[in-house]
Amino acid sequence: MSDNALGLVIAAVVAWIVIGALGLVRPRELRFVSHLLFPLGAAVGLALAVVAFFALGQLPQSTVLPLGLPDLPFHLRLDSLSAFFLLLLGAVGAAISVFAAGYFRSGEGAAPGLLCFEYHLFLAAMALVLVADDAYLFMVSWEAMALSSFFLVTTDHRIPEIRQAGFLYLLIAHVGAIAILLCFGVLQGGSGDYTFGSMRSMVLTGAWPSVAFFLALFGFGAKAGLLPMHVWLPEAHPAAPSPVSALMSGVMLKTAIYGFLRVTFDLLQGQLWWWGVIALVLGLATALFGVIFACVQSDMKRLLAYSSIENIGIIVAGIGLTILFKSYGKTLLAAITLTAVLYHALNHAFFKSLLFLATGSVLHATHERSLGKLGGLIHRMPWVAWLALVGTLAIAGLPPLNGFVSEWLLLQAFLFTPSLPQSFVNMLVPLAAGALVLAVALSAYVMVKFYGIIFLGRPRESNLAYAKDAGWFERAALSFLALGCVVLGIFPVNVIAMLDPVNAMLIGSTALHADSGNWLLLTPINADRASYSPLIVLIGIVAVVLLTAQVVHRLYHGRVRRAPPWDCGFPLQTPRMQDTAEGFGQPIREVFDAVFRIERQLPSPFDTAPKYAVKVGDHLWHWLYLPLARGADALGRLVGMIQQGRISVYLTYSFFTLLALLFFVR
Amino acid sequence: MIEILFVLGLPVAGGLVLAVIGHRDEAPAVNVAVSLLTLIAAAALTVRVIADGPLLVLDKQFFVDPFNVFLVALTAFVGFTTSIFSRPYMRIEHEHGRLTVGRLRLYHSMYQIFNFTMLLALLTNNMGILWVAMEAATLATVLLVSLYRTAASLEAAWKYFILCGVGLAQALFGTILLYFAAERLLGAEGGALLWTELNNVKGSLEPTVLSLAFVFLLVGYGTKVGLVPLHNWLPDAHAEGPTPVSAVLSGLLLNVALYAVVRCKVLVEGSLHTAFAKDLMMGFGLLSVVVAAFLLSRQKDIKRMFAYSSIEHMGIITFAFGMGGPVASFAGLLHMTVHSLTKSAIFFAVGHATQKAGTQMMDNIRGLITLSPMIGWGLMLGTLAILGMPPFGVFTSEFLILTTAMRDQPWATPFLLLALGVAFAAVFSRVQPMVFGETTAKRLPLRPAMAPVFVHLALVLMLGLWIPPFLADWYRQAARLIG
Amino acid sequence: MATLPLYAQFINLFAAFLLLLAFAMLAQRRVLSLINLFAMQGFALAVSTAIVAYGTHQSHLYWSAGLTLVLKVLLLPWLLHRLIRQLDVKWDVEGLINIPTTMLVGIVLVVFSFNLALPIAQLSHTVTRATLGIAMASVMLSFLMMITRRKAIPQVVGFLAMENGLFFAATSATYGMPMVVELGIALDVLVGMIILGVFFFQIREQFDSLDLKHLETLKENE
Amino acid sequence: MTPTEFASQLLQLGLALALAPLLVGWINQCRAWLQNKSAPSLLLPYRTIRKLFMKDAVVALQASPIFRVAPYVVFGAMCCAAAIIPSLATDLPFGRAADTIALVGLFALARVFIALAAMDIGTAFGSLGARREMFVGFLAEPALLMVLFTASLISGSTSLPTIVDVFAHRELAIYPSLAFAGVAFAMVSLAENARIPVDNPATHLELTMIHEAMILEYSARHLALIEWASSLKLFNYSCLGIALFFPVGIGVAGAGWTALVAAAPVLVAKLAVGGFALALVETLSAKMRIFRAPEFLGTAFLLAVLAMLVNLLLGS
Repeated sequence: MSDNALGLVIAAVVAWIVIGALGLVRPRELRFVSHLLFPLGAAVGLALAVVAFFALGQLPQSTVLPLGLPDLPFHLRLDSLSAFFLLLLGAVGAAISVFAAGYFRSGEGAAPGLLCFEYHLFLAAMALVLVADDAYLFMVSWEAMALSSFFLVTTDHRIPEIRQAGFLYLLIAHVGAIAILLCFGVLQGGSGDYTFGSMRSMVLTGAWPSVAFFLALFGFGAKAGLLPMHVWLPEAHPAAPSPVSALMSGVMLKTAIYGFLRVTFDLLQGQLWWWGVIALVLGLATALFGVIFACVQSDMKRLLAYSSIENIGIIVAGIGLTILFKSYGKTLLAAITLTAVLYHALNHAFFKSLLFLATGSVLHATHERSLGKLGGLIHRMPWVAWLALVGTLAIAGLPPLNGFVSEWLLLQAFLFTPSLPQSFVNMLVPLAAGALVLAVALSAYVMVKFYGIIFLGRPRESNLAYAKDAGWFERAALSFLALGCVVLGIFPVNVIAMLDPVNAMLIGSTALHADSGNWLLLTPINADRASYSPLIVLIGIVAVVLLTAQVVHRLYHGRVRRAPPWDCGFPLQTPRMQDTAEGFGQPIREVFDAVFRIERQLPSPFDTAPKYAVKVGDHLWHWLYLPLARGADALGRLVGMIQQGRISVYLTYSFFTLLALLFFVR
Repeated sequence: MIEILFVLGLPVAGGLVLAVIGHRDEAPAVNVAVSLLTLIAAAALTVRVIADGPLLVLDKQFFVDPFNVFLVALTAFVGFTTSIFSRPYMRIEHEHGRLTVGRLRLYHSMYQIFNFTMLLALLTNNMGILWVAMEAATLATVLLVSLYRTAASLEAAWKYFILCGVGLAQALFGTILLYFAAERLLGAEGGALLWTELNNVKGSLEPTVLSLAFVFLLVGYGTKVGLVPLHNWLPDAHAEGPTPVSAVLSGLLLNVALYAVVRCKVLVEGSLHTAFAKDLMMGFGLLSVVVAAFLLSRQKDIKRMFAYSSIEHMGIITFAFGMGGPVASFAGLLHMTVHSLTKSAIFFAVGHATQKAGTQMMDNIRGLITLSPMIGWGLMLGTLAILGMPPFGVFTSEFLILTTAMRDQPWATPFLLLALGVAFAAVFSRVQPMVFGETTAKRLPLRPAMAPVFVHLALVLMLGLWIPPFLADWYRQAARLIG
Repeated sequence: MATLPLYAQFINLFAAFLLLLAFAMLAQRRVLSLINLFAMQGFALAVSTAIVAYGTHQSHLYWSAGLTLVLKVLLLPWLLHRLIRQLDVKWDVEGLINIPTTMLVGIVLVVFSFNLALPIAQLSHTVTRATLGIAMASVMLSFLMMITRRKAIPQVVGFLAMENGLFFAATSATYGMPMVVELGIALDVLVGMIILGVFFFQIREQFDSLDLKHLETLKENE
Repeated sequence: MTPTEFASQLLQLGLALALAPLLVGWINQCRAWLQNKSAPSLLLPYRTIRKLFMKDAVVALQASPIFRVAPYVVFGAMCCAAAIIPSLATDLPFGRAADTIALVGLFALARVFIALAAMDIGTAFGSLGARREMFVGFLAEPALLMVLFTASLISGSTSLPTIVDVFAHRELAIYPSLAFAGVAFAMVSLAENARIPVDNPATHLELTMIHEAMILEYSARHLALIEWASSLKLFNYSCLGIALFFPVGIGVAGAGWTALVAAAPVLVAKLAVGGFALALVETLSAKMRIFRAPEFLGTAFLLAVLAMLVNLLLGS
């Protein structure tokens, strides 16, 4: 099987495209599309994951397809890095497809068959991005990915905001893609050979490597939602149907990480330490920015979108640290950091997809995205609520789930930094560690808000009483992802062993200490330095919980009386007295007041129907994007002056052009 | 040889016949038939060239090499598809009362004449005839642009006529200078205007004269290409004429003009051995790209917007040819092909869209996809293709151009990045609400001909994923020729 | 220079005429006189072409001269006169820039053109090479004239005058282009003129005037 | 894992469970003394817990299982934390399974669960308390971690037993970085254990509550477990502080039974002093407004970061 893994990957891509095309055959036939095609797509995804799993650590395989440019047919290559991300894509994609099978309904925006086409094209494009081995195929699949996801985002195109979001998304994606393209232009080194193989052997001189790196940082950063190119993300994710949000957040953002890793560690020959510093600072700024904004959101999908920004920031910070270590030749540390990065990417794929899908179920059950109108759904939708709880705890970085493991590894890496020769960097890194921890702690805040307001408490609206739990397809998908969160959290040693081929390939070292054969205990350097065993922690907690419960019930009793809540004896209690989303975020808004652009609408004493509203905006939008747009507009107006309608003036242009050129040529 | 005669003779004959019967009901069908026959002849010519290699016939007056053969085929093809499109389109215009039968006759006749002039310009080996054909093409299209006889169309036609006339006058001066330089080597009778002859002796042509000639030729034919700051006629002419005319103007005529520029560039390069011509073309190209991008952001009229987009793309191609080298020239040729296919497809879709909405103002065109998914998707996909989204072929050439520029002319890339970004924002933000959203369109009296749109887009898609070997071969040979 | 054959001296004389007429057209305010001047310029062109033909024994240049005579001296001025009569537009031609300034710019252009043409003219083996500068200068002056006129007809006259300059360049520098090209050019000019004639009527019908200020609505700078 | 280690582990866990309420009792007594009040019994916390266990649990109608599970999870997390903090000796097999970072994670787990439980009933005070608790936590947690990082940097390990081993073994020297870290730790401890000046454990005014507001709806055994867990948390923090800053007397790895036995009275003495100090602080300071808390904790966080920087600057 592993002999022809690449062939199987290609087969999976083709299968996805075919499944998508089948959707176009009978676009309005909902049952055919959702109960046959989407599960089929899920099966393909699962198969892809299995293939990728076995391809990890195998020798790279490559092949050439008779498509593409005449001198540049499509080159494909499957190495450990690709395999890892394919595994991520396949596994998470399969779950999302299963969810989608139960999710899409007719009458909501585009025809189901069309959606199915776009969806599977999106999957296929992502898979192709991961196995592309030349710049052309990479770019083609990269943009096909952007395009298909754009159409998915604008499924409900009748709403102007959604169109706006889609536009912003595609625009930033496109500008980023041009930057990536230019990056490849640098990497080919004037050889005219756009295969990655040639780029690998190309030694760039002077400032070219840095130019390539920053183009890549910009281009892939735009896709990943790195500051300051993040603005599309909180718009596009909420606009899209939930499975699409899940796929975008969980998987597509990771392809950007993949691309960045590919360029930085594979195609570029060496790394400079200050690249790492910049990536680190940028990543942490993004992480803090994302999580602080997530705190004050009142739309559940926007909240998750900002949380994605945060996680991407953490990942990029990790990559920065990896670059730093690698440039100083600390390969072991670099390997640990890279492991943390990859691990976090995998974790994020699982828990973020899980949560986005959960919001999808909530959305379908309640038709409500605003946190202020939800509440108490754990009683109506126990499946979704309990599975979402797993994701919530995981994303909050709590042991023994998966989010904690990667953050643990990353923090370990930060702690080992003082061995670097550059004292400036040594000073920087503790600050960076502080910022990282702050981001992680804030994410717990965010997730308590998210979960508490949606699922706990009392329903804030009366129609929530009619909410129904998700269907079986959706439950299966959510369970799978939740299980993934748990497994990834509990068996880190095995996961890291799986990641090691990637480390070996990109860094030249493995993260696991050679003689730590203990599957139970995660020991990156040696046992004296640090160790962690989530399974034991889990067993410990569970044992204490069970034991306590047993003891308490045996020694005393287990009697329970149900009564109305006490609430300090307040006689009248309504669900509206609970904290709203805005209220829950208010302390953070106060503390980080300077970060937000807050517009308050205060009631006046004479209002008959007093209203209070607060809008939290993004300074960057006002300081960067609006001026950019205004600048472009002003330039457009300026340039428009030349087209001013009078024929004499036009003749004058022509005349002076001629004269100037004649003068020049003389 | 016989193929060439057919390629040129059929449109002339068609033009004459249609001048007589062009107002009748069967005229559109005749128009299509003549275009089809032309296409068949062009295909035969193409096959001949594939089989036998370059042709030089009729006393060396006609010359077919890899550089122009694909343009001939392309011109005949787009001419044919446009005639298909114009059948329902012009009928609807007639029924909407915008055109009288007499104008229809003029339209059909001039359409064929216009095709003839373009094919002549492409096929002739004589730089003088090339000029004559270009001028004739201008005259034919002036009539087509002013077909509606509205104030705006008259203004556009007038500007078109004067500006291009003056421009072409400069080109004639350049041609005279070229002749002046060549006559000393080749003699007055020795075909001193024949491109093949000139090409043979280009190394010994006098550089001073040639650089002067190139300035005139570039300004002259560059006006026709729509290079900034000589472009001012272009948006007016494209926007105010009937849509089939806009399609062929954008899709074909610009190509032909650019073809003339490149032919001249080859000679000048060979004589000068400096980067003069390259620098000039790169400068004009870049200026066109940037200026057009910003002008795009100020558009309200849909056809005008796509006219500016044509300027932008011509700028890109000019820049590519200016950069030179096998990759960039290859990309330039490919871009010519895909641009004309895509842009004409867009104009087809736009034509029906404007008929549906009853206006060319973009603010009033909404939700095409709801009422007629074909037009909506055609416009959407065409726009995405023209904006350089893979897997369409426009991306392929932009990919090659940008990556080459990054290494060879890095100074230019920020401008290109800026321009492409601005252009994307400008065009897409306008097209998206036209295609999506709630609709304002109404039904049309006739079924629109959408097949050409999708055939074109399919071809563009194919070129993005797979270029037929013979075509790639031509491009390569032509690129070698262009340098 | 003194050894120039007589016919060459005549050519130079007519070349000077041509330039003088170009200046005169630049300065002319009245449209009818403008057309007359144009006809005179055509005549000068035809005569000088004939002289070149005579001097160099290039028989096809006779044809060219004849063509010029018919087209530029007889047909086009007649057409223009007819148009003016029919359109009833005998107004003064008002320039965008006042005449002295225009003349000054024109002189600068002439100097520039001479400068430009000088090194090239040295290369030529024709006896009439010095006239290349004049031809270029008259092209430039016509260009200037087109820029400065705000009515349609004078602009077209400028356009035609430019063609004159080009023809003169072809004749003087190279003893004329190949016949087929010349014929083609002549045809284009004729057809163009006819189309323009039609246009004048349409424009007047549409705007009640041939003033170009009506043709300034398509623009981007509102 | 040798039997000795296992026994040591169990002993320390048992000690923590047993002594934790006593520590609370001691602090309350000290505070009463300091404030010239008549002191409650030292054993009152034990009696309270026992009394609560006896009662019938009253659970709100709309409570979900999360509400009922949370006390157990919190209690479990605190027990696990207690199992990895060396109080008597560093022979802690469980310490290998969770290091300092995991310790902070365990505290966070407890915090999140109690906050979720508080939101579960859907009362105004519950969600208010949850919000405030998370608010305090988001700054306290990083500050604590930074303190621990300083110790880790000095000792080159994040494993608590190793850190304490290193600290206990080294020469007596002045570590400026630890001074910063110590102050930061003290501040964090006050905040984390719902003490004045951040919170008032004895308050009856709901609007000023943080921790108490979250557990208003709890009764009987659930409340008992939460109270016990809180006292365990206090005990854990105290032991952590002792282990990091006053490790003298803790039995190092492999020291055997005698060291373990010898360490017990030392620990009790240190806890007594610590408890008294805490009571003193609480007596001397006034409770802050809730929005002053970020400043307080921010200061702690910055001090902790400063400690790391000082450590790097001056070397360890």
